[in-house]
Amino acid sequence: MKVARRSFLSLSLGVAAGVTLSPLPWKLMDDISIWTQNWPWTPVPEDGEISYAQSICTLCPGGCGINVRKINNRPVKIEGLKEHPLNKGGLCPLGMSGLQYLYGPSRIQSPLKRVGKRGSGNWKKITWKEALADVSEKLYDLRVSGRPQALACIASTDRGTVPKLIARFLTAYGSPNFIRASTAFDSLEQAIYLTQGQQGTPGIDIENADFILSFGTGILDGWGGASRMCNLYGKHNSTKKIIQIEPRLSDTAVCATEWIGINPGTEAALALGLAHVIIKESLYNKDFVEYVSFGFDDWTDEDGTVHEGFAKLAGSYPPDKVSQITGISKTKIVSLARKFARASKPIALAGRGQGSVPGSIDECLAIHSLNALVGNINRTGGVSVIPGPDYAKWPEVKMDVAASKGMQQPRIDGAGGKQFPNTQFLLNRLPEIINSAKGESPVQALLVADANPLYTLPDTAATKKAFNRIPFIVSFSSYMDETSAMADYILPNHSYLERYQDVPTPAGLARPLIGLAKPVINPVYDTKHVGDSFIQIAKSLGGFIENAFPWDNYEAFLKESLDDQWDELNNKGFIENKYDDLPAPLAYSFNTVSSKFEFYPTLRNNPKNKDVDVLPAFTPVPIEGDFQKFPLVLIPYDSIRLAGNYIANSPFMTKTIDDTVLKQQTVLVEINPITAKKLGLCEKDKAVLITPKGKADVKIHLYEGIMPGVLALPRGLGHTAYSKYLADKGVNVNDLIGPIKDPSSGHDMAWGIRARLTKA
Amino acid sequence: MKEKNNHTKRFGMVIDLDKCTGCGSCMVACYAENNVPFRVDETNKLDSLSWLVVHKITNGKPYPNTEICYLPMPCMQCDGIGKHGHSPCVSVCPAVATDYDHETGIVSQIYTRCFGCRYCMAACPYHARKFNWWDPVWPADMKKYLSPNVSPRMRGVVEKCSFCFHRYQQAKDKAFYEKREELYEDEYQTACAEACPTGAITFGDLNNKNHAVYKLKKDPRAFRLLERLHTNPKVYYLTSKSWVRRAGDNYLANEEPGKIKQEMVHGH
Amino acid sequence: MSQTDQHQPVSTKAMPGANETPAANSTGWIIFLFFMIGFVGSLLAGWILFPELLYSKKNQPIDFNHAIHLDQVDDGCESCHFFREDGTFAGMPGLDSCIDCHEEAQTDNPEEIKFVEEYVTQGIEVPWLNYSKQPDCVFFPHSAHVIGADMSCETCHGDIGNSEHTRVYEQNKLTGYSRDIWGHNIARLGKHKQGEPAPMKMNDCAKCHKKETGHKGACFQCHK
Amino acid sequence: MNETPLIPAGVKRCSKWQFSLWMAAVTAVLLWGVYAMFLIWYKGLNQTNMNNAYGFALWIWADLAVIALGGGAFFSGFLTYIIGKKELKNIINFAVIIGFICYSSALLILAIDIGQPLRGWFIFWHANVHSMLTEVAFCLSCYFAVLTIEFIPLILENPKIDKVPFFHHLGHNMHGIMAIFAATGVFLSFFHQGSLGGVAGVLFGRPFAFREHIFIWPFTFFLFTWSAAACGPCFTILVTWITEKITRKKLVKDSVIQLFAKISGWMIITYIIAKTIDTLYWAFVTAPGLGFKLMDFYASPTYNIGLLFTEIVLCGFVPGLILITKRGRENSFSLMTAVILAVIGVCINRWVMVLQVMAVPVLSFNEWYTYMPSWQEIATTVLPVAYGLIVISLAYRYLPVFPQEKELNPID
Repeated sequence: MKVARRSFLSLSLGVAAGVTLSPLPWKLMDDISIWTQNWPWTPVPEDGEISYAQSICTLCPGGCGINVRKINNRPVKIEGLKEHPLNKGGLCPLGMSGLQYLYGPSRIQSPLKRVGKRGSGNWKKITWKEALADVSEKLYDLRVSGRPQALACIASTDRGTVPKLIARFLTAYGSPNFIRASTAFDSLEQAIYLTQGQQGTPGIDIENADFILSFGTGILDGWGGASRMCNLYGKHNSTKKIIQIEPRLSDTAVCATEWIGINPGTEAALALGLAHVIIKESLYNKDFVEYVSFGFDDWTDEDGTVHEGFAKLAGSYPPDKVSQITGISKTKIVSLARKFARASKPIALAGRGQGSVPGSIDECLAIHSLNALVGNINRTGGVSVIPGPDYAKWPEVKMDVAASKGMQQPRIDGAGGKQFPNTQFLLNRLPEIINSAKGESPVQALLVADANPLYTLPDTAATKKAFNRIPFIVSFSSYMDETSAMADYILPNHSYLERYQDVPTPAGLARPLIGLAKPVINPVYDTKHVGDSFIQIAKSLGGFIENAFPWDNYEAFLKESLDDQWDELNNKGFIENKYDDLPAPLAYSFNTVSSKFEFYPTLRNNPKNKDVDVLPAFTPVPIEGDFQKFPLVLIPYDSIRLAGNYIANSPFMTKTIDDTVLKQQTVLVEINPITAKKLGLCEKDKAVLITPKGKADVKIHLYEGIMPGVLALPRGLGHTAYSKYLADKGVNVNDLIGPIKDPSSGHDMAWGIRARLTKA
Repeated sequence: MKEKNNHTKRFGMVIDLDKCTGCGSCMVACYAENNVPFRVDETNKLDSLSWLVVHKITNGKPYPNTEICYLPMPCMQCDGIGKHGHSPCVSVCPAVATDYDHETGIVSQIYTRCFGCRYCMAACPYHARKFNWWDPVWPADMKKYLSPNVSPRMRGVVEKCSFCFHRYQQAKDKAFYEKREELYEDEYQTACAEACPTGAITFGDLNNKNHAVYKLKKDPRAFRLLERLHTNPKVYYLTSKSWVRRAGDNYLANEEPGKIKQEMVHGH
Repeated sequence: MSQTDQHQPVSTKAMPGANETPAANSTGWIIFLFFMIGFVGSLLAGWILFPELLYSKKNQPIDFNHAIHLDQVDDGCESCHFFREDGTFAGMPGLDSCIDCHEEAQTDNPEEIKFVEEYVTQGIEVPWLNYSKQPDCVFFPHSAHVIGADMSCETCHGDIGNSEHTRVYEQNKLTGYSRDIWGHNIARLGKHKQGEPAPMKMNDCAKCHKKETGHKGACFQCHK
Repeated sequence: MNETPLIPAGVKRCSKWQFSLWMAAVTAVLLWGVYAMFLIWYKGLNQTNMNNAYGFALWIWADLAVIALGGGAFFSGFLTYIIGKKELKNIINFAVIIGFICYSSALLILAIDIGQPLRGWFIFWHANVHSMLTEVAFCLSCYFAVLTIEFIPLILENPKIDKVPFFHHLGHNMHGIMAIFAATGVFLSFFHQGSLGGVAGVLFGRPFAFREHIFIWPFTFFLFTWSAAACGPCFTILVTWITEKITRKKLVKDSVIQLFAKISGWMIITYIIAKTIDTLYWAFVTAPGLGFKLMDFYASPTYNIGLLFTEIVLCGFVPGLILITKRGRENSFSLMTAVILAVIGVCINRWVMVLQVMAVPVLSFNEWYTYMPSWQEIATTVLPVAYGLIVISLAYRYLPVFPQEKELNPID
């Protein structure tokens, strides 16, 4: 036994010695070391050849150039295109995170058909053949039933070939109801149309202006192409003066030369007050006012009636009165008016934040009148009108009887009708019209392309109610957004990196610049270009509708539309017109009744609409709610780190949001410490925010940069659809704010709502 | 003393706070460039992975005299006391998972070496170092956009801004291929500098007279964060606001930011 | 010393009066024998069996003849393993490099026929096994070495250009690395043989860097 | 032949039943901690409430604290074997056991605390000699080995083990060379206790911890070593006292305790004077030079100036003064008060040197960082306490820990 034990010991010693002298322990130790460094769940991205593909970002209307870095043809990063005239290499966080939209968890990967209750999230995957056949059949039936006008289509824009193609489809089908979302540019466009008689997108030459008087416009919060404005700011921040007028210290106000707090909703009064000083001190551009303007002084019409002129209107807004209305000191008003009038290229800007709400036409006219007072119209560094893109002519749509009958019906949204003759689209009115219709909904089938009205329209509850009354909804979205979630069919579009799309001059840009978004990768999922979907539906509907689309696919249609510009666009990505193309100062004839710039917009004289004064007098824009019950005012604010439009935030953008904006699932409402103290609220306290439209759980963020009595919530949160990276975070301001109809345009002009805040 | 190598570079950054609008592009550019993961809830900023954080600082005055300044903070790539690379974090790492590259002045972080003791995080006064509290997850097909130039990190290790060092590696690759000794200024730029839509971020070799940062760091508006701790950051800031400058370091009531800097320069 | 101190008294105490001298002699041998069995056995296991167990063996999808190809091309290795214009190294050539000559089989070599039939005509890239693949955390610039330092491919990859058949690819079961990284000499002793691929662990890189540049280099020189 | 009892001869122990019940209770706590530990290893450090601002938290404090409290082991060894205070042989066994518990706990906590536990050995394999943590890791591991070696002979004295001749002799021989190990232990301890001081002191990015000139070296190192040597014995005395209370037996003679307490008292006094000098220089020269007023460091409700007062005056000067006076030592109430205060004092010191260092905002626009440990962190911090209780219980029951026990508690 003893021998056995010793032998065993000896054997062990031998083994130990042998093993030590063999590579085994040392090699094993090294391998274990390596093993602990290579966890299999840590991804190893594939390496390969680097290439770049250039395109235009279409996540917002800004139209920036992008450069997509690819490895073995696999996109790995989006960067700004250095050669692009707008962004010059820089890019906003939305554009920067574009690849998250390509591969993101909220992408729709194939055509879907709803099973189960609407909005329940139960879908069946179907083939494209089935999907197109089903949708065509439904549309065919509706048309056969004699009501083609009950088909409506909602899009985010009417500019570019895709919406034009859709509108063409509706025309051939027999429905006038192509409706697109409105923005602040629509009000500006209308103000320009009323005063100058010119149709087209407003061109605001920030590039060459030297003094920007912004009435709450978020020029650095995502307005007018975020990257373009940032680029300009970076280049000129020491030379251009920016005066930001709004009740909240926004990022634009942070960067502005001067921030002036104003009682919310009184911007028009300030504009008239400034006009008062400018006129009184004779600081206005006399050449412009005398030779090319109409309605500055009082005038007598053919009937001998004396009409009040703009000067007289402004005369009734002396600084002390305006000071009372706006809360801005008299001296500040006077000095601001002088600074504005004495600048060489001053621009007054209307439209709050990113401009997602059109706003009041009166306000817009009052502010635009300032531009006219200093004569900064239709010239470099001023405000001008950019005509739409010059597409090659398509063959005219031949309409059959059904179509022409349908096309003669009035638009469902009332735009262009007797009440609002100068307005093209009134999407904000659609929910109200559907909800108030007796019997069947006037919309029997709805197609939604590149839009998410169930999120972006004010008063979400009413919108949802209206959509529930529409029997057939088809979404063409690439993402499972709120509207797609409510649809019956989803015919998913390619993502913006997988498709061709022309990009017309971005809103606000003062010179024509068209771009072409090109596919930088083959479609990742089983999707189809929305243009192709429409063409194929048209073809299966047959007859005159089919004949209206003699193109094999969208690409052919696009090529024909762009005609001789195609090659240049396809190679370079964009075509830029230089400033030289702008009309010379004052050489421009206005298309108004008087052929002059009309301070007194004659076109506005609408006998059918007695609610409207022709001159833009200041009447406070009413907001919903009773002062007693709702002592505070809630305003929405825009942030460049939040996408509040139909494209929702990327996970990366949401990651950049401060914890003073969103904390876990709860949004923080900004409140001045003085107001908070009165309410007994402290930082991070839980509270309930109640407005006449709804209520929301919020947390308190004490912010010195907001006017006492005012609350602010960010736009772009509170999604209910998409993925868990976006849904159920904060509250959608549109749940809390309803639309207010502008009497003269019908647009939504709500800038806020009355509110009450109670500690939870 | 140690001037044998005149090729020594000190890559650094100058951030013009007067130009920063707080848009956050630099952050997103950084996430996208460096395979930074994201989580469902990113609102706890103290456990969020972000190599570059844009801080929002305020002068604290009541409405309407409130002022705000956005302050983007990447890793400061400290040269440390005496500028020998003894940055606060490098000397404390027990396993040489982080070191100071004397060729470029960049402080590295090697994830496969790091075992997660977090001593470097304790040492960094700028909170530039972040810990991977969770395993990274890229939902759906998002793994497909990962870049092979930066290795993804695993749970339990520290990560931080590398001044996009992989871009330097790539630029050098090209320079070797073209048989060049030197890089062009625009050849090696960080993702944040490139993305910044206002051009507030300038990047380059602080030792190279021809680079923009060389001049900018001498701008009278220039300062660095916590200079008094002798961390010697290679990230400079420009501001024309005195309160911002004051917020950049700690001062006793009677001290003037500019004067303190003078003493420091002469004193050391 | 401790053996006499401890064991002697113990044994006398445990077995009082026992005298085992002759047996102890043979016991000593037995004990030594056991030691040797353990020693030699584990040496053999450690040196021979262990490497066999540690690595799994795979064949390349196609048996590639480097020597034949090298004869046909003008630019040596770089004809197929070239640098891209951005300075990165293309590594294993893709089908597009091969297709010029091999759109159809040129010989009746079964490997070539297999290559054409299974890959070229179907447009599938060949899943070559890379003997020198470094882990994800490593940045290896070929340009710095081949162009900058004027090193030849053979220095690290051995005389692979004159090989007529592909080697068996050996993969470390624990780490997943190719055996070439550690080196075929399991003990990593001495210099690797001329013409054979050089080991490529971090220490090997550092050793060469120390010799050639005077210092091992900072982490970021080779890591990403 | 197998009748040898497990319990040492000549002493009385509680019933098996009573002992089992006690052990079951403590084991339950231990298992709770073990569960938390596995949770942390499996799911990662997201189970804690640490964050990027609070990289070091409860555990590192626990580490530093137990190492300081375990200082009784090396210091008693130093006094017994090197200075020649032979009387302390009567408490050194217990001091070694406490030290063993403390150091093994420290290593365990470190293994839980790191993000990649399986790579923990990189600290040795890829050591950075400039890092304080490397020095700490090496000395800690070596000293733990020494403590294990010091503990083994005691284990071998268990009657049942001692019966095996091999172990008997091994134990005997190990006792013979114990002085060498004690000296090694002292040497190692001086290093790692000092290095632990350096861990915070070298952080020049943390003005609260950073010390200049001689106040970083050798002062920080000296302060940590000295405070461990001063307060470690207090902890040994405290645990002895608790053991005596629980066992309802006198285990160590008063004279031994008195001697230990007296030495400790003088150590505390000298330490706290040095600490005061350090604090004054830091408050009036170092910190203002970096732009900080002293009160900037104590501007939080949690970390107010009372903490500094408590650490230096209440838990420094007070126990020191009590212990150096004969009357203070001999009154058991004041003795125990002083001992408890000293233990608290050193724990507070380690607490501020870890947690307050993290909490103090360095950038002017940062706020005070707060941190509340998660239950997993608390459970794993309680784990060593339960483990310590088990080891002490087992050691007391089965090993002749207190040489004077038989004499003081003769069995009738």
